[in-house]
Amino acid sequence: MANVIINNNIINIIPSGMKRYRKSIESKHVEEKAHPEKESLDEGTPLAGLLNDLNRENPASRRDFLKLCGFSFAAAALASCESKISRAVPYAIAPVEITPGEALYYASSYVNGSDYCSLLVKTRDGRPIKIEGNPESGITWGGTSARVQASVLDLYDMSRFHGPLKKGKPAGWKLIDEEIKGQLQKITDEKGTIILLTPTVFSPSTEAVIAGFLNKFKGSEWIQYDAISYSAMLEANMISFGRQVIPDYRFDSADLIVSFGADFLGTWLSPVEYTKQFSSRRDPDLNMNYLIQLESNLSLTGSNSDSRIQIKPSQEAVILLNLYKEIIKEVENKDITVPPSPVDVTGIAKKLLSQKGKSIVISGSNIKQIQLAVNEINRLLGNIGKTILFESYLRTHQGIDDNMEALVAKMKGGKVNALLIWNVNPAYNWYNKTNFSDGLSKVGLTVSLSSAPDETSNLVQYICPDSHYLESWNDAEAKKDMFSLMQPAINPIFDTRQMTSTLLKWSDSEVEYYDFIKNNWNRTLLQRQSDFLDPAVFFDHMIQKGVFEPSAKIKLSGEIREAGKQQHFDPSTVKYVSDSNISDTEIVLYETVAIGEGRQANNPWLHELPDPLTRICWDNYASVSPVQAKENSLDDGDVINVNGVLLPVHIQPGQANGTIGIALGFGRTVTGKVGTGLGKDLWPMITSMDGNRSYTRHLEKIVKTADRYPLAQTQTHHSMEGRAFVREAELEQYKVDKTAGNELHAYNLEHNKSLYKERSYPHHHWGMAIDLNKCTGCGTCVIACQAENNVPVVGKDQVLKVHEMHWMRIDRYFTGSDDDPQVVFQPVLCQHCQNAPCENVCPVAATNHSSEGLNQMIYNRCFGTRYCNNNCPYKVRRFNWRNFTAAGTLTHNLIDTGGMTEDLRRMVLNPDVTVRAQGVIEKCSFCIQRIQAAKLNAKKENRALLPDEVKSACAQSCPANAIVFGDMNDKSSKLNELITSGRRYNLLEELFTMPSVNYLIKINNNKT
Amino acid sequence: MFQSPLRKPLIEGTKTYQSITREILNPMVDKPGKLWYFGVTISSVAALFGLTMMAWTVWQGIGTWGENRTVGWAFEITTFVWWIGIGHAGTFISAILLLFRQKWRNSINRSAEAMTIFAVICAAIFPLIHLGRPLLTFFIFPYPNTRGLWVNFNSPLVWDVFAISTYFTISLLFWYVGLIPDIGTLRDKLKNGFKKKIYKFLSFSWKGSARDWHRHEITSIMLAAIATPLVLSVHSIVSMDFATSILPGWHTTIFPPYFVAGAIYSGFAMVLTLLIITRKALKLEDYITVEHIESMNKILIATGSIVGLAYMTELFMAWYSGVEYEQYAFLNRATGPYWWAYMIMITCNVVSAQLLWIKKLRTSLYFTFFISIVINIGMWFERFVIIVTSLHRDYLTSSWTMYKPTIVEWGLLIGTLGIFFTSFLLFIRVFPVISIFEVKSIMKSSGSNPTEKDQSHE
Amino acid sequence: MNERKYISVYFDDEKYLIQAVKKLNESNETILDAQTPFPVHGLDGLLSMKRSRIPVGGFILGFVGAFLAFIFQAWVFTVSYPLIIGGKPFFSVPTFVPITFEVTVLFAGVSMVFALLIRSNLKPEYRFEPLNDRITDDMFVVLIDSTGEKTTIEKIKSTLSGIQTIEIR
Amino acid sequence: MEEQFNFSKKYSNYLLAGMAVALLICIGAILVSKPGASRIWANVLLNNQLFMGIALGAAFFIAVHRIAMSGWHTYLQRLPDAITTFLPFAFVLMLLLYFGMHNIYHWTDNSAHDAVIEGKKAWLNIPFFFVRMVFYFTGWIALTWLMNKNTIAIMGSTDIKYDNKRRIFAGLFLVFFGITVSTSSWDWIMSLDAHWYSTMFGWYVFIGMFVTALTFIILLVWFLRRAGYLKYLSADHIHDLAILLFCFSVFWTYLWFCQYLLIWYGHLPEETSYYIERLKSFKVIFFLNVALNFIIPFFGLITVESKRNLGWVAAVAAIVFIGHWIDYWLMIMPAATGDKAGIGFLEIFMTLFYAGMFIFIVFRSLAKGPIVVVNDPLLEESLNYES
Repeated sequence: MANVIINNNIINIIPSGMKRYRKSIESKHVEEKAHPEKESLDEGTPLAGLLNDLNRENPASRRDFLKLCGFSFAAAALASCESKISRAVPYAIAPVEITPGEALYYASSYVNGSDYCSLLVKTRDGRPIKIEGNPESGITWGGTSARVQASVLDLYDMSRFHGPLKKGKPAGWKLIDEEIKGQLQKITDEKGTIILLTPTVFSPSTEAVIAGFLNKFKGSEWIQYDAISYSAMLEANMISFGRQVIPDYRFDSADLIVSFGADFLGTWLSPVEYTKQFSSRRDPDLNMNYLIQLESNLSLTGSNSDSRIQIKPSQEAVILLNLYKEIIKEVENKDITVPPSPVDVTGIAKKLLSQKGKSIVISGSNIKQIQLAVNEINRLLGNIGKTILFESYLRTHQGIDDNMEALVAKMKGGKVNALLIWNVNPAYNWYNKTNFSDGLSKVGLTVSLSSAPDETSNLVQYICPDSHYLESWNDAEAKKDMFSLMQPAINPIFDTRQMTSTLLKWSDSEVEYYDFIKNNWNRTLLQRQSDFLDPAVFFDHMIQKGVFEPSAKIKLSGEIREAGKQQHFDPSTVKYVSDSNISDTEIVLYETVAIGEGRQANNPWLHELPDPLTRICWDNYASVSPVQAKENSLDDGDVINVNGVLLPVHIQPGQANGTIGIALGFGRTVTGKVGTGLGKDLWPMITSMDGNRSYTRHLEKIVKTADRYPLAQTQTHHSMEGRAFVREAELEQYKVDKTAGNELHAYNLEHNKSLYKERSYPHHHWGMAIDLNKCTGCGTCVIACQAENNVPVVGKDQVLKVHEMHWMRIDRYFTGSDDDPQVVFQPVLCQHCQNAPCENVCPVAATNHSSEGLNQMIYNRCFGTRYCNNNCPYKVRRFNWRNFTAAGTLTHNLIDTGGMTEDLRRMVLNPDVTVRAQGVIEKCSFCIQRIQAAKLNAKKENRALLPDEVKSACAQSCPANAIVFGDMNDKSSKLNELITSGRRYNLLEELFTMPSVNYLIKINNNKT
Repeated sequence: MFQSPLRKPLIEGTKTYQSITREILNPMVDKPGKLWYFGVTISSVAALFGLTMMAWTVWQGIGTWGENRTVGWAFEITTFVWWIGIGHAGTFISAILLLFRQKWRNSINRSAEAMTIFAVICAAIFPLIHLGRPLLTFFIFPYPNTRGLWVNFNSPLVWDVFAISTYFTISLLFWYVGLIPDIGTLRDKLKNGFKKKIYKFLSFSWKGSARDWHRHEITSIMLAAIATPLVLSVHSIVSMDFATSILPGWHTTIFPPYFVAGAIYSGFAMVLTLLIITRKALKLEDYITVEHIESMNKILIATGSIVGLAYMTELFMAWYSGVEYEQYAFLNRATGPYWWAYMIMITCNVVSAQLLWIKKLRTSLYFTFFISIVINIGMWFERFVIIVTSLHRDYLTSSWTMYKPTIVEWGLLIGTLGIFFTSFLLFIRVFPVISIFEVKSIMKSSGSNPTEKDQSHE
Repeated sequence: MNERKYISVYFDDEKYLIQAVKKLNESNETILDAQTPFPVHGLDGLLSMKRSRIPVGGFILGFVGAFLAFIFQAWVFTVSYPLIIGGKPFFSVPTFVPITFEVTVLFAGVSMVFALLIRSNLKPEYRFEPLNDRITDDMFVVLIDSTGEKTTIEKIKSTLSGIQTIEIR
Repeated sequence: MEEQFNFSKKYSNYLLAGMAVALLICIGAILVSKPGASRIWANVLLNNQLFMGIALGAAFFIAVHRIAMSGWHTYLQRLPDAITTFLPFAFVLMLLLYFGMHNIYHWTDNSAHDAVIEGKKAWLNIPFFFVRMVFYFTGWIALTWLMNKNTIAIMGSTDIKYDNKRRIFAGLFLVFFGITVSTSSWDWIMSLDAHWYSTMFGWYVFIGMFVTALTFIILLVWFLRRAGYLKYLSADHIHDLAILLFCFSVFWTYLWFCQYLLIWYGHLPEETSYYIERLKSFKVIFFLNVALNFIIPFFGLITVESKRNLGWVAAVAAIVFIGHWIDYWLMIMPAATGDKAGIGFLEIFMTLFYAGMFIFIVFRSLAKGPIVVVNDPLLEESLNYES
C-alpha cells in the first residue's frame, strides 16, 4: 500500500514533469497550481527533497511506474504473442500521469549502430506510437530521418527474440547467465581470449560498462565493427591531425562545399545534422552556399548540388591530385607533376581558393591516400578550425577495418575462445562472410546479444536478446561533449534485457543500469553545470530535457597537429588507375536513404518508401546510365548478371556513364518475414584494398539475361513536359527581382475571377508552405505522415498495380538532358483547395470543407465512387483498392505484405486517426487530430492558439525545415511570412482551385 | 389519312387483321426452335460468368480490376455509359418518332422499348459494383437519418440516380401501357389454361372500348412528349459525369448534345442487330421490311455525322483554346499510347456511318448487320477513349500511368451481354415483339394491299 | 324479354363500323360503346367523346413534382445541413435543375399512367371475360342502349340494312 | 389552288419609307449620342448575323423536311424558300465588316496579342477570315439556289426527277451547313472574345438561328393569312409550326443551360470570363434572355388550343424573335464594346432598317411565283394533313 502511495507521488511529480518535457521544474510548480486536487501532494514538501527521499527509499520506484504504465498494454501485447499472461489487468490504481486518450512525450535518443538522433517519443496509453525530433538537441535540432521515424515500428516486430535462447531452445535468463558466466570465467582462468564484438559504441555509460566487463574478464578484447567503414578517414585523420576521429564538419558555416561522392544529405556520417546545417544556408535572402558534387551514382546530395560532375570512382584520385596541384601552386607556390585529369578542375580550384576558410572538401571514399589528400587540401585552404572543427568531433564511427580483419583471422586460426556479438551482423555484411562464419564455427563460446534474429545470431549457441531502444535506458555522446539520454517509453514487450544490463550481470555488478547511468552522470557531468546542485534533480531534469550540452567544453589535450607540416602527405603515394582501364565498367555500391546497411530490414514502412531518386521501392537494382543502356540494349526491368549476381536494370539519368550503382543492405536471408529475401545481397562484392574495404570494383562486361523482373516504381514519367509545377529562378535574377521566375503567379491572381461569391475563413485558415529550395527530397515526411496517420502498407505487387497509399509523396522531376539532368523535388499532399473540385462531385458529401479551410474526408460516409480522385488535378487522393487493414466487414480478402495487421504491429496505430477500410478514399487531413488537440489544450488553458503552435507531422519531422504549417490568418506566424514572399505560388493555380498549400519557388545558385 | 404514292409500303404482302394477329403471335403460341434454345444457353452461361465476377469484385475489392491511383474509372464506366446509350434508341423510336408521326416506327418500337429496359438494367449494374463499398449503396438516396445527413445535390452522380431511375420507370410504364392491348389479343387467342390465366391477369382486363382507346392514345402521346426531353436529359446528365469535372478531355460543353447523339447512334445500331436477327428468326420479314432498315440506317447517317462533327469540334477547340493541358489531352488521344483505341473509334463511328450514304449498302441486310456491330464496338471505344485517355495522363506528369483491364473486367462486360440477350430472348417468346394494334391501324394506309388505298380517306 | 341492357352489332371492318355509327347517330340511338381491335380513326368524334383531361392531371402533378424537388434541395443545402462544398454557394440553383427536371417528369409520367388505369378501370382481373374473343383480333362491335322501349333488334337491323354486318344481337 | 402573292406598290412603298426613317434615326442617334465606332460596327454585325441566321434557318427548315420526306410542310414550302433568297445580300453585308472589324475583333490588333491569341494566329488572321467567309457563303447560296430552282421547276412539270434532285441538294446542304454553321459562328461571334472558347457554341448559335427562322416563318404565315392568302391553311399546319417553335425553344434552353451549368461548375477562369463579363454589367438582360426565349414559348404554347390559334402563335413568335435579338446582343455587344454596350435608338432602328430590307427582299422573291407548289407529289398529303 505504502508502495502504491509512493508510486502515486513519483508518478505525480516526475513523469508529469516529463510530459512537459520542455518546462523546468519551477514552471511545473506554477502549472500544478492549476490543478487543485494535486496541490495537497506538493504542499509544503520541497520538491527536490521529496524526490530525494523517494529515490533513497525506493531506488526501483521509477521502474515500478514504468511497469504500471507499460502494464495494461503489455498485457494486451503479451496476450497477443502466445505468452502465459491470459488476462489483461485493468488499472486497479491508474498511474496518474496516464490519462487515457492523452499523449505523453518522453525525451529520448535513437541509437542504432552508427545512426543517432535525439528525439521525443509520443506515447498513448503506455505505447510509443510516434517519434519526433528533439528541438533541444544541438546536433539534430529536432530533425529526424526516415529511418528514425520508422524505428518505432521495429519495436512492435514479432520476429524479435521473445526471450533468451540456448541452441535455439528457449531458456531462462537465470540458467543462461549461470552457464555463460561460468564459461567466461573458465576461459579467463585458462587465459583464453574473449572477444566482445559491437558496432561503434558512443554511449559513455556503455563504454564504462564494457570497461568493467573487460576488467572483470582479463585478456578479453573489445572490437568495434561498422558495416559501412569510415576506417580510412579515421586513419588518415590520425596521420594528418594526430587524432583518430571524424571532425565536426560545419556545413552551415561553409560557403562552398566540394564533395567527392560523399552523400552527406542522405547517408554519409550524420545526414540529419548535415541536412539541418546545409538547408540553413539555402535561403536565397541570406548568403546561399554553393555545392559541387563529383560522383558516380545520382545521390540525394548530388541531386541537390548546384553543380554536379559525373566521374568514375577510379578517377577520383587523379582529380583530387590535380585539385591539390592547383591549390598548392597558389597557396605555397609549389609545382608538382600529376597525371592529367579527366575533368578540368581549375574552375573548382579557383572557387575554392576564393573561399579560403569558408569551404569544405570531403570525400566518401574509403581509401586512405584519398582522405589524406582531402585533409591536405582542407589544410591548404585553411578550413581546419573554421569549417572543420575538432572540439566536438563525431563519435558515431570508430570501427577500424584492420581490427576486424585481424579478428576474423584469429577466429579462423581458432585462437578465439568466446565471441560475444552485439548488434552487428558480420555473417551478413562482412565482405568475406564465409571466412567469418568458418571462424565462428571454431569459437568455443558464441553468444549473440542482438535483439532480433539475423544471419549471425543464427550461427551462435546462446541468444541473450537486447531490448529495443524504446525499452532501454542509456545515454549517448554522438559528438564530443554533447550528451543525450535514452529512456524507456514502455516496459520490455518480450522477455528481453538490454545488453548493458546483461554485461553488468555477467561482470557480477549488482547495480541496475539506470542507477549506473545516473551515477556515471553525477560523477562526470554534474559539476559541468551550475543550475542544479542536487544530483537527483539534475538527473531528472536531464531526463526531461533529454540532452545535456555543457557550454564549457573540455579542452582537448595537445594542439591539433597541422596536417602536411611533417610531410604526412606524399602525392606520389596516391594510387590511381591509368586511363587505359578506366574504359571498363565499375560497380559502385551505396546505401539507400531508407534501408542503409539493412539494420531495419524487417520494416515495411522503409521498404515501401520510394527511393528519392529512382522512385523504386521494395528492391535493389542495377542503376545504369542511359548511354550504357543503349549500348547494351538494356531496358528497365531487364535482368543482368553482375559478377554472378542477377539484378534487374534501372536506367538512371545522371548515372555516370560506365558505372553501375547497386544498393547494399538488401538480400537478407535471416530476418522477419517482411525483409527476408528482398533484393540481392551485394556485400560480397566488397573488396579489401590495403587494409580498407573498398565499395567499388571493376566489372568486365554486362551480361544480359533473357528474363525480366518488374521494379515497383511509384513515378514513371520524369519530365514536367514544360508545365510549371516546380518553378525555378536564378539567384542573380532573384536578387534583382523577388518575384523572378514567378511571373505566372501574378498573371493568375489577376485572371482568376470567381463567378460567385468567394468564401472567407475568418477564424483559422490552416495552410502550409513548402520551400522547394530547402527540400532535399529525403522522404522523412513521407514516413512521418505514414506513422502519424496509420497509412497502410500495400506491398510490392500492389505498388506495381499503382495502388500505393502514401498521403504525402515527393515528386521528382528531371530537367535538362537525360545524361546530365538537373533534379527538382516537390512534396505533394492534399492541397486543401478552397474551390476543391473533389468536393463538388462526391455524391454523398463524404468530402467537404471545414470552416477552417480544411478539405475534410469522412471515411464512414465514403462508399468509394472514386469520382473525387478523378477530379483531383493533384491526384493526391488514395483509394483502399483491397483490404489492407482488416478494418472492413468482409474477411478472407486481406492483402498485408507488411504484416501491419498483426496484433502487435497494430500497437503502433495512432488512436486519434481512423483506420480506413477497403473501398474507402483517404487523403492528407492536415493532421486535423493535431489541430484539434492543440485547440483543446489552448481551450483548457483558456488562451488563444500561439502562432506556429500546431505542427503537422510532415512539417515537424522535416530535417530541412522546408515545410511550414500554420494559420494563414495569423499575421505573426512563420507561415504568413512565407506566403507573403514573392516566391510563393500554388500548384496548378491557373485552375483556380485556390490551394491552401503554397510552394516557394526554387532558386538555383548557378553563379560561376 | 392520305398517303402519297411516293411512300413505300411498310407492311409487305396481302394482310388481313387476322393474319397479322396470327403471324405476330406465332412465337408465343407454338414451341421455340433449336436456335432459340442454343441462344439462351450461350447467353445465360455468359451471364453466369459475369455474376461470378461481380461477386468476386464485391468480395475482393476494386483492386481486382486494372483501375489505379490515376485511372480511377475505366472499363466499367465505359460499359455503363455504353449500355445507357444503347437504351436511348428505344425511347427515341417510341417517343420522338411518335411525335413526328413516323409510321415506320410502329413495327419496331415494341422491341426497341424492350431493349431499352434490358439495356438500362445492364447499365444499372455497373454503378453498383463499381462502388468501393457496394453494401452501402443506399447512401446515395436522400433518406432521413439520425445523423441528419443528406446527399450532395451538386454531384452529377446523384443526378444520375434520379435520371436513370426516372428513365427506367417511364420506359417501363410506356412499354407496358403499349403492351396492354396486345396482351389482350394474346389472351383471347389462347386456349384456356394456366398461360391464359397469366395473360388475363397481365392484360388488365382490356376490352378495346373506344373510350379506352382514346385515353390510351392520349396517354401514349403525352408519355412520348415527356419521354422526349427525358431521353435528352438522361444522357446529358450521364455526360455531365465527365463534363462537370475539370479534367482536360472531360470538361467540354459540347458533351451533353454530343453524348445524346452518340447514344441514339449506338442504340439504333443495337436495334438493327437485334431486329435483323429477330425478323429472320420469327419470320417477320413482312413487318420489318427493308424500308424499316433503310430508315434506321438514315438515322445512323445523321447521328453518326453529328458524332463525327463533335469529334472534329473537340479537336479544333483543344487546339484553339490555347490551353496547354487541353491541347495535350487530345494530342495524346490521337498519338499517345492509346492511339489504337482512338483509331478504332474514328473508323467504326465516323467512317462506317458515311458508307451508308450509298443506297446499295443502306438496303443490304448483311451489310447493315455487319455495320451495326461495328458501330457498337466503335461506340464502346468512344467512351473508353474519353475516359481512359483523359485520365491516364492528366495534369501532374508525376502521376501519369497506364491502364490495362483484367479478366474480371472482361467478365463483367461479357456477363452483362449475357444478361441482355437472355432477357431479350425470353421477351420475344412471351410478348408480341411487334405492336399488333399499331400495325393494324396502319395496315390500310401503309400496307401493300392493292385494295382500299383509294377509299382510305374521305 | 331480354335482361341485356344493350344490343351489339358486329362488323369485320372498321369502315362498316363507321358507316353504322353514322347511321345510328342519325336515327339518334344512344351508343353505349364501341369495341375495336385498334383505335379507329374518327370514331372519337362520332361517339362525341370529350378530349380526355389526363394530360391536365399530368401537367399539374409534374408541376407539383418540380416544386417539391426544388424546395427540398434548396432546404437541404441552406437550412437542414448546409455544407461548404467546393466553395460553391449553398443556394446553387444551377445544380438543382437536373433533379428538379427528372422529378417533374417522373411525377407527370406516373400520374398519367395511373390516371389512365383508373379512368378506364384497367386492373389485373382473373375473372374477366371479353364480349367476344375476336374483338381484340379482327372484329368491331357497337353496343347500343336497348333500355329504351323503341330500341329493338329489328329496328337496328332495319337501320343498318345495307351495311355489311356479321351479327346483330 | 392557284395563289399568287402580289407584292404591290403599296407594300413596297411602306417598306422603303420605313427603312428610310429607320436609317435616318440611326444616323441621328450616331450623331447625337456618339456611340463610338465599335458600337456601330457591333450593331452591323449583330443584324447581319440575325438576318443571315433567319435565312440559313429557313434553308435548314426546308432541307430537313425534304430529306425526311415530310408531307405537311409542302403547302408552305415557298415561304422558307423565299426567305433563303436573302443570303446573297447577307453575303454583301458581311463583307462590309472588313471596314470595321478592327473596332470589334481585338485579335485583328497585333499590339493586343498575348501568348494565347498568338497561338491562334493560324486561324484568326484577316485573310483566312475572309477566305472562309467566301467559302461559307458560296456553299450556302449555291445549294439554296439549286433547291429553289428545282422547286420552281416542279411547278412547271410533273416529272418526279426534280423532286429527287431537290432532295439530294437538301442532303448536301445539310452536310455543308452542319460543318459551316459551327465554324462560321466561331469566326464571327466567338472570336469576339478571342480568349474564350466553348465547344458547344456553334450548335448553340445554330439552334438560335433555327428558332428565329421559325418565328419569322410563323409571322410571315400570319401576315399572308391576314392579307387573305393561304386559304387551305389548316389549324394542323399551325399546330405543327407551333410544336416546332415550342420544341426548339426548349431545345435552345437546354443548350443554353448545359453551357452555363458546365462552365459554372468547372469554374475554370478561361471559361468563366465569358459569363463574368456579361453578368457584371448586364445581369437583367442576361436573364431576360432566358425569360423571353424559354418561359414565354414554354408556357405560351403548352396547351393544344394555344398551338392551334394562329394569332396567338404569331404573338408568341414575335416575342421569341425579340428574345433572340437579345441573345445575339448578349453574344456580341459586351465582347465587342465592353461596358459601352447598351440598347438605344441605334440598336432598335438599325434592326428595323434591316428588317425592312429583309422583308422587302423576301416579298419580292415570294411574288416571283405562286405560293403553292402545285404538282408537288406530297402536296395532297399536306392539304389533307391531320395531326
